[in-house]
Amino acid sequence: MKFAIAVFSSPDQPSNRRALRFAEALLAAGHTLERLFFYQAGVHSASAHVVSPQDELDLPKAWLQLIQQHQLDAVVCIAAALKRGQLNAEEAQRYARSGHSIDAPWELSGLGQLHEAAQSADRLICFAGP
Amino acid sequence: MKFAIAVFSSPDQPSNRRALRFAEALLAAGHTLERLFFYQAGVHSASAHVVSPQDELDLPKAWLQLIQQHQLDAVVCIAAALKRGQLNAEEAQRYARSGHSIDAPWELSGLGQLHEAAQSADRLICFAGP
Amino acid sequence: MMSKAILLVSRHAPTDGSSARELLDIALAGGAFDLPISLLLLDDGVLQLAPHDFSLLQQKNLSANLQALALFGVEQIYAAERSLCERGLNTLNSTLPVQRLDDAAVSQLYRQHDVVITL
Amino acid sequence: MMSKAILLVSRHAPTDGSSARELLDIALAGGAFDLPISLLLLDDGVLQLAPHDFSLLQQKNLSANLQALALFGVEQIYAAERSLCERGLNTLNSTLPVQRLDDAAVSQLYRQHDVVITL
Amino acid sequence: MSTTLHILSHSPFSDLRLSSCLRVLNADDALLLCGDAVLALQADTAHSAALELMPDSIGLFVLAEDLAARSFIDTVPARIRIVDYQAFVDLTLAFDKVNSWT
Amino acid sequence: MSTTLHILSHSPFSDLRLSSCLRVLNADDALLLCGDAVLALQADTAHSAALELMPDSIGLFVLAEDLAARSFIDTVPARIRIVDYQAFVDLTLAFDKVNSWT
Repeated sequence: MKFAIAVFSSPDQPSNRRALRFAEALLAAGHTLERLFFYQAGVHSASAHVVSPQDELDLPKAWLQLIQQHQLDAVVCIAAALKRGQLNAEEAQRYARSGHSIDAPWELSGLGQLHEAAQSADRLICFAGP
Repeated sequence: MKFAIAVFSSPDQPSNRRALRFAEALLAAGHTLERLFFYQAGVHSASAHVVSPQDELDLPKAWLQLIQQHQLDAVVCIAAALKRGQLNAEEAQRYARSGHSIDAPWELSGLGQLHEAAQSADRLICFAGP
Repeated sequence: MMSKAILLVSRHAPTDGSSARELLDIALAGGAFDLPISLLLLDDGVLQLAPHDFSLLQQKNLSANLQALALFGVEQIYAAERSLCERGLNTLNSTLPVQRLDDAAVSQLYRQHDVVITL
Repeated sequence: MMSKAILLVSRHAPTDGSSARELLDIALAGGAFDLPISLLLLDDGVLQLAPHDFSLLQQKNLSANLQALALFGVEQIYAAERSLCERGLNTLNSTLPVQRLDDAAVSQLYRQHDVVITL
Repeated sequence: MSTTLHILSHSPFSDLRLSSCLRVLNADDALLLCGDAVLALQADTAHSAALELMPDSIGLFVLAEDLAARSFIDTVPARIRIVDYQAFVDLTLAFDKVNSWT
Repeated sequence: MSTTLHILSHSPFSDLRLSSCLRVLNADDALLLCGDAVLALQADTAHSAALELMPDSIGLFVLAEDLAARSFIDTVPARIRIVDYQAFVDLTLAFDKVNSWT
């Protein structure tokens, strides 16, 4: 079956890790993960600047590994990311910011991508809160 | 009188703006603001990468202006900032990150600065939540 | 293929951070794609129907976004009667055309949609 | 000059994001500076006294931080009796030396401190 | 008519989502407790009593790791089914849609 | 003995801080409502009734802009005092310490 996952919580919330484990489980079962969509504080998951304490799970790194390993489509809502200071190189240049924190394969795009995923996947599963 | 303000909420929470207005009001009344201390999601207030929508209040910019205008001591908890991906140039270099989002006059330091402020100020006011 | 019907459930007050606004943004985007979108105001979400002066909080006028829904083809707007009553808003006169639903009708609304997103 | 007595109030479960841990970090930092620190576990904060297996959630063991408080000179640890009872934890045997306080004693605790930080 | 798997993750002792959720459940819906919502299973509390009163037709599930991590919860009502992540995936396919009480 | 100004900002309809706070208030403490905690003043609700029952010795305050922004709240009980930011600053100095229910 085809799944889409939406993440609304930051990496320090338990639901962010739960989304990762759910994604791993559905892939292990042979299902398809059509899209990961990051919205609200979930956009912080894409930050390459997070430095997790050595003895704690590094969720941005774990997401990146999962995305690379399975060549997943990982979309960060551009409006949500801009207002939370998570920019890619293109947006950093557009808004004259000195640096950026989001790199490929993460992609910045609009809410249409969430709707497209909701329409085409068999199930959309949202993760947010604690 | 001498005040210290601690901010635990991100700029998209109403309490973050309330902290700013409170700081302005106490300065207008002739009191001293000994220290601003940013902890938990409050560390995002220091980000130079936030791009606020044009018709919305730009809180990171408003904080920066207040800090510069009154030459305030603005401390961001270093441990809270690292795990939330808000680094200054020194930390970005230490952890081999390609960019950083916190510049002077913002300062990264430890929780001892919160305790010092709590001891020396006449009042510590914390702002968090909605 | 027919589009899936989407129920968006908004549970936050318009003054409680960006959740109410970010849910309306999902609704407007869906409307722009001509998707069948319904909006349910539940719990503190019903406060979005009550008059506010957002400028005092230097906040954008969220009512304008609610009013814009119709322009984007989002015309199914519901509010939970119980949530309104709990908040002393049962006599509220909303300028927005909103259908008030009792508990059973709220449950029914979940049954009638193919996708739910709650914020 | 005598140091101000600080009351730290922890209201979050140990599994509810980073609030419980970040409050304990404030306590440990205060202890390291030899400040007079008291810790009150209130509401869901009392769950920090209940046994957990944090490794299942790939989380650091928060009990270790609680146990470390004494090493940092933080020995005044209190828990609200009412919060324990509400959560079915009234018969809990904590390995940590914790004083249980009824409502009146909790109120009194606020009176006895010069600074309060709640997380 | 479309069934729903509802997911809760907030502590019922600090948040009111559980009671709001219990009101909207239809007879053929289900509820999965994860995160601190698992605390609703703690014996001798108002929340576990409310769950026991739910109609039998409503499936009640708990995420295995969240239950096991809270090792002080020693017994759960017989009607509660414990699901690991693999069973969680299957569960989302056993209902027409999933609603997370974010 | 040290007095406390307690500050609440969560909606009492979605969060349980208000009842927890009312229990710890001492007779010479005060409570300032700001943000969505202002909703506790809405007439004919359980929360406004609970506030009216507080002992007279406990000062009840509301932040002016948060009350005015919620223009549907048309009357507030006589004992509630409305404070702007300047008065908020003075209020924090009228008590020995401030506790924000973060």
